[in-house]
Amino acid sequence: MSPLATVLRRVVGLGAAVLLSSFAVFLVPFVSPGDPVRSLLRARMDFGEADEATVQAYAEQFGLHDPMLVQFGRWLGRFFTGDMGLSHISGTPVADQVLPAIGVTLSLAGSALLAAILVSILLGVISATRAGQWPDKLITSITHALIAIPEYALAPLLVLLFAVRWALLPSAGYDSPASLVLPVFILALRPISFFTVAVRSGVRQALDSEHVLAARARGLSRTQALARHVVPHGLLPLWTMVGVWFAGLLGGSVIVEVIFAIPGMGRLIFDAITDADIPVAQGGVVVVVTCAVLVTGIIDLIHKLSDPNVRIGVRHG
Amino acid sequence: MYWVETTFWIASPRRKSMAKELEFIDLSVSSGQKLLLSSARGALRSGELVAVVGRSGSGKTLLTKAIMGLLPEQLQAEGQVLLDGQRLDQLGDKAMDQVRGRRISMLFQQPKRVMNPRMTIRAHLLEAMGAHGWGKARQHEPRVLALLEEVGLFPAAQIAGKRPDQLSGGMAQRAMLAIALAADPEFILADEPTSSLDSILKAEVLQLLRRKQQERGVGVLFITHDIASIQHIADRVVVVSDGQIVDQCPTAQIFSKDRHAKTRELVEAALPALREPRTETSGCLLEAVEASKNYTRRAKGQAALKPTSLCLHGGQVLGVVGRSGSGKSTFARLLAGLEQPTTGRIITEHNGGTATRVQVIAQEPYSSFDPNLAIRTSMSAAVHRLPVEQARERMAQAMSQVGLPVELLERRPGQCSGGQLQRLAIARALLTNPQVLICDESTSALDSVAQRHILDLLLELRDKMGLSLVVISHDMDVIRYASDDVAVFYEGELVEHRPLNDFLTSAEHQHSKDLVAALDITAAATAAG
Amino acid sequence: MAKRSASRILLSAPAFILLAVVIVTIAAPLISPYDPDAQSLADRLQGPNMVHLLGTDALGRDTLSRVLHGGQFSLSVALITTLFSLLVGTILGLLSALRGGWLDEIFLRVNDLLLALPEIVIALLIIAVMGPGFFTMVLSVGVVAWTPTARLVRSMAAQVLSTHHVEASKHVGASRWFILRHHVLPFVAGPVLAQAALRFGLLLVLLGSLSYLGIGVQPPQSDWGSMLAEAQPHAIRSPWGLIAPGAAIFLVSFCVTLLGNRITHVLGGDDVLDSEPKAEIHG
Amino acid sequence: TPAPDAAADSEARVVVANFRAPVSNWALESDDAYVLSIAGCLETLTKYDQTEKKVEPMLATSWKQTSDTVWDFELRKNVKFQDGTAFDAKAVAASLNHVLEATAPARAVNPKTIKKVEAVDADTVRVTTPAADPLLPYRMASVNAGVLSPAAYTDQGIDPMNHCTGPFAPVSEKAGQSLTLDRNENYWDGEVKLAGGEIRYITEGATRATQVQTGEADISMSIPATSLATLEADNKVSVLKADSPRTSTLYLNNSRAPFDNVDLRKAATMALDLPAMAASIYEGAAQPATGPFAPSEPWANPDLAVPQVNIEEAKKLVEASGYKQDKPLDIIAITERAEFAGVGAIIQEQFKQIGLKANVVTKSYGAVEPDVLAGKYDMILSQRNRMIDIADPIGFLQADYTCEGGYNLSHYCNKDYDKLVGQAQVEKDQAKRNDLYRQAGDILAKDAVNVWLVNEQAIDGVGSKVQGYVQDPLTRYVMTKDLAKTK
Ligand SMILES: Nc1ncnc2c1ncn2[C@@H]1O[C@H](COP(=O)(O)OP(=O)(O)OP(=O)(O)O)[C@@H](O)[C@H]1O
Ligand SMILES: Nc1ncnc2c1ncn2[C@@H]1O[C@H](COP(=O)(O)OP(=O)(O)OP(=O)(O)O)[C@@H](O)[C@H]1O
Ligand SMILES: [Mg+2]
Ligand SMILES: [Mg+2]
Repeated sequence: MSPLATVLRRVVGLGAAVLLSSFAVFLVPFVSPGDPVRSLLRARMDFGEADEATVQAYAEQFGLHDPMLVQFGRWLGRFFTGDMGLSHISGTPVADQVLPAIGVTLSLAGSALLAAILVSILLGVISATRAGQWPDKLITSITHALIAIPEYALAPLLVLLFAVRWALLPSAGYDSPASLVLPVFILALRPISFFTVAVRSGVRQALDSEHVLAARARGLSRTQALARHVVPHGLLPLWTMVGVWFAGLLGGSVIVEVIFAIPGMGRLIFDAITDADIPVAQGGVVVVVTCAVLVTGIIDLIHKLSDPNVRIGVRHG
Repeated sequence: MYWVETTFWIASPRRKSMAKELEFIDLSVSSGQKLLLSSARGALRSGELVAVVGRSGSGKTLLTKAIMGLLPEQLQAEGQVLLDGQRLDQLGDKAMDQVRGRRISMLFQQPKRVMNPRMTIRAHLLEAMGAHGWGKARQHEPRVLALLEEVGLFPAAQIAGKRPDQLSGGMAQRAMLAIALAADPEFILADEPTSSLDSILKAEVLQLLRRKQQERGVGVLFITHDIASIQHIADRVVVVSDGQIVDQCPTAQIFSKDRHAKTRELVEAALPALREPRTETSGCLLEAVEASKNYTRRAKGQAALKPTSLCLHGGQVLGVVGRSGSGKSTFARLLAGLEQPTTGRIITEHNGGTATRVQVIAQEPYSSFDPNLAIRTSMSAAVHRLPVEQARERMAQAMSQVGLPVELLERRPGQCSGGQLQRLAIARALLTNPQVLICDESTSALDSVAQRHILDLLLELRDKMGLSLVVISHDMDVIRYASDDVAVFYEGELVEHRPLNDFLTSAEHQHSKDLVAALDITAAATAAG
Repeated sequence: MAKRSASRILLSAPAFILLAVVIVTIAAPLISPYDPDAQSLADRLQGPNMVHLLGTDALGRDTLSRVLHGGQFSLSVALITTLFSLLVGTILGLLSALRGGWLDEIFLRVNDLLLALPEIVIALLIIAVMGPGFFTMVLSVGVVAWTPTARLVRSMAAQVLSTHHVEASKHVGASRWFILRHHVLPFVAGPVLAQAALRFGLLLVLLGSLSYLGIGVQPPQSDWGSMLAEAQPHAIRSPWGLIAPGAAIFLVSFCVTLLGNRITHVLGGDDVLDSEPKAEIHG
Repeated sequence: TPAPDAAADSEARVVVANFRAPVSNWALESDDAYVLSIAGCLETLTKYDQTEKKVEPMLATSWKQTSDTVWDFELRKNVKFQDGTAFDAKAVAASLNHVLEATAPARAVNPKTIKKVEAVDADTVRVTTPAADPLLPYRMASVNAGVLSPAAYTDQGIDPMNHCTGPFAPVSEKAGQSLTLDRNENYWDGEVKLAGGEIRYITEGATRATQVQTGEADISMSIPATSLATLEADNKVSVLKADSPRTSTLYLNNSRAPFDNVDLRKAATMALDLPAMAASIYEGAAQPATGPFAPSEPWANPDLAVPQVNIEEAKKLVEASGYKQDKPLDIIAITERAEFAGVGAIIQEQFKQIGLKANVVTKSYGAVEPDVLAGKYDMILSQRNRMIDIADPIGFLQADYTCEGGYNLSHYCNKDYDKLVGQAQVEKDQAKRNDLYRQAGDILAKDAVNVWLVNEQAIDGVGSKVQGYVQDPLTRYVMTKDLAKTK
């Protein structure tokens, strides 16, 4: 399939994804128990025993009592003119909430993945080149242990040690680079283990491949062959994973955002759904889905353009 | 016992300054307890081309890897490797790096697989010259171009910028040679560098290799399983069998009758026994009428097969040749009904309205059976609709038809040899009572001995059961050996279709002429035998 | 052969630990020292001691007993979710690979979408609609959890289906069922089983996170995740409340991952983690 | 306050970890007004003094009731908005009218309590109420009645930056994270000790507690009970507690069986060990409740005591009620308050002893609200603020317990009670009003309408460098001109 067709297919897929997911979010207040308008009012005013008139007036203001499809149509209409609507709680443009949040999450997920990539390249290469020896066994055990760690148990313990006991790092917040250390560490754990395994097996495969043997036969030393031929090849599976993980982390860091009081995307969507602030939830989900599809799409495309085997469409069978 | 006569070149006095010598003494390679190569000894001097022949799995590749010190970690080597008297096997990794590529370099079987798909030919060459790093490229550009031109790649500048997958097989093999020559080595170990090429390319590359070897005076160790291809270029021949060097002699002597049995076997397999092609006149069993195939979307691009008409008679052996990508397989798949023609049609119904049963035997014996299943299970695919007892009988029958014991059915593919698997594949095809067998490169993955056996089996089946065969091969020897009629494909087009003898003597199309000419390079063998 | 492989998998430390955990959890009502709900406000937030081996929680309930009982919930939800996603994933993956065409295309798009939508957000949507509880938890996680299995099954099935040997089988007249039964399923089963083990471990942690966020299991029921949430505020005074259920999740998840890895090894694979989805390269 | 001796640092800035994040684009009718008030930005005409328990002048120097429904407020003269514009009656009227016109008006300041606001002259604002309302000065102390410069009201909503009158001017905001403030050099009430500060929005209680412990925050508001013991053990942090006007309550559905029976309700009260509950779940950071009011409130009946556990008596009452249980009762514990799960567990255990079977079901408040308001439930654990925005319980007594009350979760109806509340509503004399409140409370207690479990406490954690912090249980005033910090 040509790159152009790939792009087109992605775009269509993206459109469908955005429509479907935003509609799914949109349905929530219509099918869940409780009055969404009261829920909105409660978010504005704690213990607001809003009377019926207020509920009516508020619903009126945002057209919340219109038929479901009318409401969705209205949202769609606005959406296609680039307007994600107004938050039902603050009355301000959704973009004003979503864009800073996605910025935060992008930087958080980005740093976590960057850290994970660096660490896992190191670990993966070590363990692939020492396959079967103790460094490999140790690293393999670590990678299997890392994915089993419940981050919601580890994070409080780390805060306890690093922030409370030793006062080395901030306990929460999102302002200084130091405040990123713990969240990034926690977020990076699981990717590290998956990436390390990917790098390890990629490098092992590359080590066994004939062109590396040929490179050695050409007179390249072990290290040269490793640096020039093995590692670049061994990292191929890693890049495809990074896309998926990036997509997953975009909205998937709710736990970390809650524990470290980080105003990111996961948290925003979580709160918006809880408070029935559907435009914000929709906007958030749409942005997350778009970013995720874009990231995986771009990686897919880069992969296609850069890997000759994929590009020329090696026939299998 | 054969060592006695071979000592003459091992023990030859060393010419210290001039003649370089690469020597291996009692070289053994083992995997755990298992000896894969035992006490091999031999030598190679510069300016000499020594062929190493032997059947598949006999240990030829291990020999080269052991010399280079590049055995996989799980294998252990013992013995001495001497380069001008220097023990290579005792050199450290660092010192060995100075030897590899610079003093001894290698050629491989599949050039595209052994080149880094992301690197240009230029980068490969620079790397081989030991010139990595920024800015070196420009400085070494003249040498890069000179090397490429030396191996006949024009225009060199353009080719240097290409990546392996942008080259044809022959070009890639030449590029590989350029890379091997880049650091001006004294010895080249060539591990079946031509086996993936069609006959024309093969002849070209062989001649090129021989020329370079003589011009530059390097020593070449040329590994192959095909004796015919080396008889004009090799100075000496070493025969390997089951991990042992069983015979070696000057090339001319290899054809004498009193050589080692293994040598005889190889020689015989290579000898194209000329048989009388049959001319069949029975009606068409399978017919292609203006059949064409285009794989591109909505048939916009180039057709893989242009409209082709051809008729296959009962009991006929049709040889199909053509270079890679010329549409041979496409044609076979159309005939077998595995693919629908884009235009035209394939007529399978002749005499009496019953459809002709067509079966295909694939190229790769190892991939035509599920590696996880016992052969019996895989085979039963053809008869699983029958009652168990009957199916069992049919399988036993088929096995005897291909000359294999039934016990083989209980094995897994990994436990069988390539030749056996190819027979099993034929047996499986026979279960469906085919009238036509299409063999798409069915023998090219096999060594020459196994290849010969399979071809004989096929011809025997033709005689006994009246099967029609379509033998597809890029190897003219195979075509000549087996076929009654020859069809030549060139760039998706059937350019020539005539009886074998006509074809050999009076081919019309230029490509056909090239094919016949390439055949001549090995033709003298007949006389020698 | 098969017997030896099975024993190589089952006669291993992780398998024994898991077996022990399962037995202990099932037998929790018999062996746990106390009623997990019995409160003793006077004995709250104790550290480990002879009376309460793992100490007590904020209501003076015995942590050990609660960990044992909590395991019933945690493990059964994770197990059901895993089985659910295994079943759904295998069927959909096979369908997609066998049928191909538009079905496959839809399959890929849905997968992309589910991959892009964070698991917790999807869980949240479902929970917002259905309210928290056992069934909701299984459903909300199950909705996404089948995708890795399905992708694996699809890609492996597609891989087998495109091999020469399947083409050969087809060519000599094998039925669809023959191919599915002899070529596809045996090829797919092992890796899928190994992946299921890995998924179980991951799901255990994920389900725990729902409970931790308060949208999973609801009191008076409790699982390891909700125990963690309850214990966290008291972490400084009584870290054992945090450590015990955290360690339980970790132990089970770790062992089951190792088990999956062992299966992968026996099958000749490299690492079970390799089976997690990578960005699909649509060729 | 902790460090009385050391000299205050005039360049110091404080960090306040607040439990609330603004969500309504600073709309003054919403709870966002609290954030602005805490920040020392937003000020009101009057101010409620917690220690004196009375309303005092703030932006208004005096006020008088010219008729039953008309009040005139005399504005302070030397006040300027932080942006330099004049503080006058027009700006005040505009601010108040803005809140009154809101679609979802504030609880204390809305068209039902205030008819109109107008500027009489430059320094006089006239407020008209629909009916006689002695509590108007209290309402004017509510944060929702805050005054901002006219420039704050923009098309895009409210922009508080530099538009207040208070000691601190907001200068920048990090969305969802914090609001930064600088000292108002021209504050009308004299010198401001701090150079500025930051309000951090940290909605997780445990995190707030940790932050004051690590010194990342100087003041952490609303410390959860679970973190109390830890903070108290830390000598770098002082913990301030005050009775909050919140009582955790087990609401009983008075409108349907079985709790339409007063005997059963009384039995429920007797079965529960409130002190144990306060000591365990609430970590001692709450007092067992004696009735609907906290004992420290002026209208509480000092004679009421914490109900004694009396299982025998309770069993008898259950018997007397004739209640035969065929299926367990449901106790709804709302998920918004984490401790209710534990409270529910305790109640479940203790009800068992008097033969009442109950199940705890946890649900989000939003999901159960319709059912609860419709009277379709048995028991719900919830918690109510008696003095919503104004330091007087009238709104609460009326909404929660009168027959027509808009938030009568218990579905309680008693004509005598309604009459008392009606009288209190128009009573101008505060002492008499308090007396009426007390009598009303007594009726509720006698009828055992609900089980009032514990009176919660407002707990603030304060770092050792902070000076001049006065805790406000209604969480309105934190950054004042007198707040200071040592080096
Ligand atoms: N890494 C290895 N581990 C174990 N056995 C090996 C390994 N590599 C090769 N062998 C075995 O060693 C024997 C010789 O192999 P080798 O590759 O040298 O054969 P060959 O003569 O080059 O055959 P071909 O013509 O097919 O290339 C074979 O039986 C092969 O199975
Ligand atoms: N399934 C397919 N899809 C797209 N293109 C194809 C397909 N099969 C073959 N082609 C193209 O059709 C042309 C003819 O291919 P074919 O396999 O028939 O060649 P061949 O003569 O068998 O070559 P070889 O000797 O390498 O086997 C080639 O250019 C090939 O790339
Ligand atoms: Mg070989
Ligand atoms: Mg072909």
